[in-house]
Amino acid sequence: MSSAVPRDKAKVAAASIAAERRTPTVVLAAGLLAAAGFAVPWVVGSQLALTLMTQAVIHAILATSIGFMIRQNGLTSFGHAAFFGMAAYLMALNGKLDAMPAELAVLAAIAVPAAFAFFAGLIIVRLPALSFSMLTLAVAQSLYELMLRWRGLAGGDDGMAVRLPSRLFGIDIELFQAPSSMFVVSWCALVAVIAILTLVARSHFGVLTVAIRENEERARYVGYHTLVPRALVFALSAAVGGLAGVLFALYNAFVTPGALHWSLSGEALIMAVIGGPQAIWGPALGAVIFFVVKNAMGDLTEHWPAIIGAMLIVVTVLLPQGISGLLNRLNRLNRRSREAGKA
Amino acid sequence: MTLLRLQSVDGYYGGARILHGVSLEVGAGERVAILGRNGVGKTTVVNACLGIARVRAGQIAFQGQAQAPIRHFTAARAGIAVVPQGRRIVPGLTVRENLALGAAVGRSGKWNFESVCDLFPILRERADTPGTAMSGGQQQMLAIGRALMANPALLILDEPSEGLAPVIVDELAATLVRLAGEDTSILLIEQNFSLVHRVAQRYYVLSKGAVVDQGTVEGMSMADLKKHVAV
Amino acid sequence: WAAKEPLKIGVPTSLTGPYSQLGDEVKRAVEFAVNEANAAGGVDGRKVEVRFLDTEAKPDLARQQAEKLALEGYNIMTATIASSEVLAIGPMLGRWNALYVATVTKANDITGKQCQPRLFRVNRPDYSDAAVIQPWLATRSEAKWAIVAADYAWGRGSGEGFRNAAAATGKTVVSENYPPLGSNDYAAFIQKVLDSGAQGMWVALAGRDAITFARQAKQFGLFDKVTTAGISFTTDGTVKVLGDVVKGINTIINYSATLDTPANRKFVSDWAKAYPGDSPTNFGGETYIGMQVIFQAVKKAGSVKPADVAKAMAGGTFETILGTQLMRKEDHQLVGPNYFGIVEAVNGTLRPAIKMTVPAQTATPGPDANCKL
Amino acid sequence: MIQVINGLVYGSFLYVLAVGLVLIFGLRRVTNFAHGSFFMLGAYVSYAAAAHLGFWTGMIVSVAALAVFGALLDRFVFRPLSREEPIVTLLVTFGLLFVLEDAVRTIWGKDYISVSAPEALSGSVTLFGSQFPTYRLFVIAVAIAVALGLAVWLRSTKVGLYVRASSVDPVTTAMQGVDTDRLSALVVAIGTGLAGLSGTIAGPLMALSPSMGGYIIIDCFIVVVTGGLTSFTGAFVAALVIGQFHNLGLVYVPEVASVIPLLIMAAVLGLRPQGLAGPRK
Amino acid sequence: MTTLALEGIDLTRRYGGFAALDKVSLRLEPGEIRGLIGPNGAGKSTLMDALCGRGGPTGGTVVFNGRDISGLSAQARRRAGLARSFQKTNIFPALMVREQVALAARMAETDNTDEVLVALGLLDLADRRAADISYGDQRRLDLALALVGRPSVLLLDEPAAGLSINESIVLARLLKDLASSWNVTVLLVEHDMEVIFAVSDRITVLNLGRVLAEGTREEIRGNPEVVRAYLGSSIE
Ligand SMILES: Nc1ncnc2c1ncn2[C@@H]1O[C@H](COP(=O)(O)OP(=O)(O)OP(=O)(O)O)[C@@H](O)[C@H]1O
Ligand SMILES: Nc1ncnc2c1ncn2[C@@H]1O[C@H](COP(=O)(O)OP(=O)(O)OP(=O)(O)O)[C@@H](O)[C@H]1O
Ligand SMILES: [Mg+2]
Ligand SMILES: [Mg+2]
Repeated sequence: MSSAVPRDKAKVAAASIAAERRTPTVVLAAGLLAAAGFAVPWVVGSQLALTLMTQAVIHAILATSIGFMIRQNGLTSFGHAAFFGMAAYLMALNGKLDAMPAELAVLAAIAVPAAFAFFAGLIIVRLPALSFSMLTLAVAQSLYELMLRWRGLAGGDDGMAVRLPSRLFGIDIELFQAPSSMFVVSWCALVAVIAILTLVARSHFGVLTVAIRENEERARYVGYHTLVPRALVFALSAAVGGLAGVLFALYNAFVTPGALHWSLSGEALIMAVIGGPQAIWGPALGAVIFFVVKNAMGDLTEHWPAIIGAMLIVVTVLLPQGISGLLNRLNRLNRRSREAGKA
Repeated sequence: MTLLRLQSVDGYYGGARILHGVSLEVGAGERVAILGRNGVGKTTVVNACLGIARVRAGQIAFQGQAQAPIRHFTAARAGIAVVPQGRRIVPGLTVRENLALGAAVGRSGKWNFESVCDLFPILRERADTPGTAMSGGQQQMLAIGRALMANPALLILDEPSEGLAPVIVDELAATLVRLAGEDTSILLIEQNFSLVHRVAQRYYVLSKGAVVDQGTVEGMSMADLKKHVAV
Repeated sequence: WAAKEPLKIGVPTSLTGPYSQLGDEVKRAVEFAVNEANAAGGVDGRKVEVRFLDTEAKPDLARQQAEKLALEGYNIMTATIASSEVLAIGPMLGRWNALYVATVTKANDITGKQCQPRLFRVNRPDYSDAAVIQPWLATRSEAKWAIVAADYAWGRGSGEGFRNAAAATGKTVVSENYPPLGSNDYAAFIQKVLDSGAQGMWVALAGRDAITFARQAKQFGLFDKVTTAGISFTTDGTVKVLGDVVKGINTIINYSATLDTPANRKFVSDWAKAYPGDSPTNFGGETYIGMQVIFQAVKKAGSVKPADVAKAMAGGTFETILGTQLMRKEDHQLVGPNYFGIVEAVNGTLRPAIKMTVPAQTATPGPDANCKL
Repeated sequence: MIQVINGLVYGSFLYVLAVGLVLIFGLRRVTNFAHGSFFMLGAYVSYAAAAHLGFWTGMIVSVAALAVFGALLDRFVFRPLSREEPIVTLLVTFGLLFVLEDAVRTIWGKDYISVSAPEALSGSVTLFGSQFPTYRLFVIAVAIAVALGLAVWLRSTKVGLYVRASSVDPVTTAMQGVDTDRLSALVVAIGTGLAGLSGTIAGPLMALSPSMGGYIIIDCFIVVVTGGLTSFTGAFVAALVIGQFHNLGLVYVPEVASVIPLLIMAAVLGLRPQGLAGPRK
Repeated sequence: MTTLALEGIDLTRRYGGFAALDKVSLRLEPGEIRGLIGPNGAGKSTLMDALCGRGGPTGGTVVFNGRDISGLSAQARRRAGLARSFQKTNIFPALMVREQVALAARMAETDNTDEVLVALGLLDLADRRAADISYGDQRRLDLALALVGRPSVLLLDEPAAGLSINESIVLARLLKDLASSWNVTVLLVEHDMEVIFAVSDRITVLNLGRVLAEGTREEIRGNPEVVRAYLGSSIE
């Protein structure tokens, strides 16, 4: 096999350079976006708007974690609130029991859901897609029931307050609870999550997991273990969900079993899909849009469910690839017409 | 009467144009071949007839009737049966059920479960095993058998010799010729020149989605055909 | 009335979801009170404005919506459906500079362990319901009782209350059942009660659970075999749905339109004018009491600032449709009477009718020791 | 023993609802979260119709109305989306759920509604020495009838073969001359019709409310998944098993009863990833 | 004697009562190209499955470079250097052609992605989604996934099926090249006799799950039993 033609070699080289140029671009873009977040509280004066935006961003992180699972594993979690709520409850329980410093609790609240997802994943990622979904739901609902019944420690359906020290990571705790500063914190977290997941998706690991999603059997016959990478994706996704839960607990200083309920998982899933999980940033966009629309509709009429539902139907029928799919298509069209213009 | 006529057909997958003004036809009792290298659009011609590839310009007519729009089942109902490339055996159904599915259009004729199994005895032997548990070549027999079950007026075969042992290919060649004698026309897409040579009367050559050559096979030697077609 | 700052009342309540029917009941009462006040020239010369936001009875959402209302200036709030929602809102009231008056939520903690400077309650808490079981049970002859109560804090609490009352009056509890919230099939529990040989049954199920249970219990002939009593089981709402199925069932009544006092008669007849053919439900009545307390406190304070209103509220006495009542300083619980009754036809319609009044000092025992204000 | 029959009643009821889900999932690969709302809609439609026409006609009206609704749904939503990822259609069904709940709430109000059993079935019979409502036996009978009907239809008719073929490979099935679009509309219509049927039989058992679908849909999906997603026999067995354990759980271990169906599902999938009767990969 | 590249001993596989493979033994020398032919359903693909660890339980032993690998998983066998292609195209539809070949290369010591793409004529399709290329091209992609990373033993299940004549000739030449320049050992299943006779050093004939014959191409061509059961009359 030594007959490679020189012309081919040039093509080969050009392609590999293009691939390498991307990493710094992602980091740079993320930096700029994060910086832009700092300006927002100055521009947006209203506390009301800021608190809504903060909540929207926290939901966006949760939606991103679900979307990442869909994209890399082809599996849909119906119970992602489990990780969100698990993290929030870990923060709350630690506040009550004083088991470890709050900083450590934050890390644990991200690591524990991840570890849990990893080991559960080793068993359940092999299942048919819908069965996987139902099992995630089962896990989340069991946790929900547990917290609902655990009156002694977790306050049952009345929920529990999250007691926090006055400083966290050297930052005044008030800042995590004031909308203007918490918005910046959550925003930076969201940008960082998207940047990291983008890099992961472009890495060898990212391609491998997509390959496994596409054809698990063949991945084994080209020499890969297929279980561990899929469980790792699940774990990574759970960690991101846990991060959202941590931010939620910090901001609200209160958790209830609702943080584990399937309606939260469902809502986050809706956000992810209308955003379009094929792009890493799609679900976050979907989350913000969904959150804002739902809020606005809720203000206007008590028939908001019907309006949201109808919009959901129309949007998905018209844009099955989600909003990010639409934007990508427009982008491609644009580029093609520019190229055509040049030629 | 022409059973199948394509007139200046442009075929697309999504936005990608694959066929560029393809025209061809198959008359009653004819045996026609389409030749061409990999990726030139042979399967796309079939897929256009099946409504899998979209026809944006030109016209496809079955039995003299122009068809628009073409749905997946249109061709079958017009008496056209297809042995698709890659076989497409329906998982979860047994061999017998896969064959029964082929008879869905309900045209009567000489082909039924028994006669198909006489042609490929292995199908009778394994009638109750799942179709996809058969070996590659056995599945090819099943795909051909399923198409015959429709008692078609036109049988389109997309690389039917793939995966078949040479002896079976011999039998297939004989069967196809016989079929044409019994009023079933044949449109054969093949890489196996020996089969084309034995079966086809006429041929079309496809290149980059367009018909670049056509002619008659009769009277040519195998070597001539190869040289002439030069694919 | 352009001169004075309006009184803006925020109502984060359940407009959709499983509790939306209750949300409707409280909403009508709030609207009735607001219209009535505005028609009479406002409260203290102030126009009353009200804004409803949907909480779907989810605590997290209730908190978000309450925050939104407070930030939009509707910072005197009331009439949320679930106790857990109120408990989620309570700790934030100071930060939002808001005030909240609970009208239908019964968890003890609201004026107990989790009481807050800006949190008030006008309706009967669970411990009050427990306190009226005993006087009633003492009048009964059935010796063996079964309990069927919803499996969450409220139901469990009510079960415990009944157990204590039974012990105090020398009855035995032969079967205790706690079906999960939202069960679809109660046959198993019904069968257990039937098999237990109980002569009486205490039911603490609400809303959909109550209706499903009642319907199935009737099919199994349970109500014919045992004397049934309960709390929240036969409310005005469920009786309307179930009709004859629950005729003759005994029940604790926190408020009833059948209460025969001048103030209540006026309220009921005004209500019938505003909503022809209708009479206020128990939740409607309780919410109206909350509105009366808010209005009077605003008048007394001469201000709509939550801090001033709260000051006027704590320790004040208020004229309500249940009589003159004290808002206790110690735990912000309004001290009022409680009732026991039976489902029967009143003027041709079936409804829970008061048969026994438990006076305020028995019905609302002393302030909760857990509350430190 | 009476408790076992009670479990059977709940299982039967779950089966009638879940098997509709299996049909729709099998053919369209749609995870139909709106199925619970169809059930709810079915209950309301039959309630409304029964007020004028009686229980039995109400049942027919409800089944027919839901079937028509299903056919339209298939034509205008599922078919255009049939080439997209299943998750996309799932989202549409979410939307539908919102719309239907709100529509029913607007039309019939937020109040709970309670429906009586038809005259002929409102009595009770004596079973193993206890009184047992006749209506509950009727529920079991309906489930058996549905199970038998479906088994005969799918296993021994031509249309049944097409349905099975189309559920794994619609394109190839269509290539054989089967109008798979009409076939899907038919199957989805039967699926939603069954939801209407189960809504009707639920009327006298439980309170009608716009959110009643939400209480049942999860149990329903558990049945489908445990049974093996596309298997009708699997759904039958799973529904009966889950109905039974659910009921026994309520009697003996009420604290964990609500998670028993989840545990059964987890246990079954742990041992057999493809479900009770799912096809081996 | 040098160690064999690959040896299968008494390989057996049953489906119910039916033996798809019945005590088949096979010995491949390093660098050898072995043709494997036989009627449809003879057990050729099943034999490959048994060698590379696919499908249900198998009786018998597989020895690879002197090491018993019978207990190893499919991915471990591939990493040891035993690669295969599939009769039913088995690729990653949503990945780009280059992307998936590179992915397969990552697992092996040498990354010869571009070399393989060029050799199989896939370079022009490198940036297309695998789902969007023609069947014949997909067949070659499947082959590329097996070839990349320089495995030492290749199990190829009808690699020429679906290829046009010219491509088949290129393929045959490529296999010859591989065997001589990398010292790759190839077990080749084909129904295209031109390819088989052009490249095989020796040929094994399977029938009804057993070895019917083994020998050089001349011996096989001259074996009347093989001609009757498999080749038929048209092979010149
Ligand atoms: N689903 C698809 N989407 C986009 N392009 C496609 C699709 N299927 C095939 N193509 C492209 O269309 C062209 C023609 O493909 P087609 O399958 O018709 O070739 P063919 O002549 O049948 O080749 P082969 O001999 O390999 O079967 C090819 O260039 C292929 O890349
Ligand atoms: N899962 C299975 N269940 C039952 N029989 C099977 C199964 N898999 C394969 N077989 C049978 O085993 C036999 C050997 O099949 P195999 O695929 O090895 O044949 P082959 O020699 O590769 O044939 P071909 O040349 O047609 O590809 C065939 O008769 C086939 O039907
Ligand atoms: Mg082709
Ligand atoms: Mg084979």
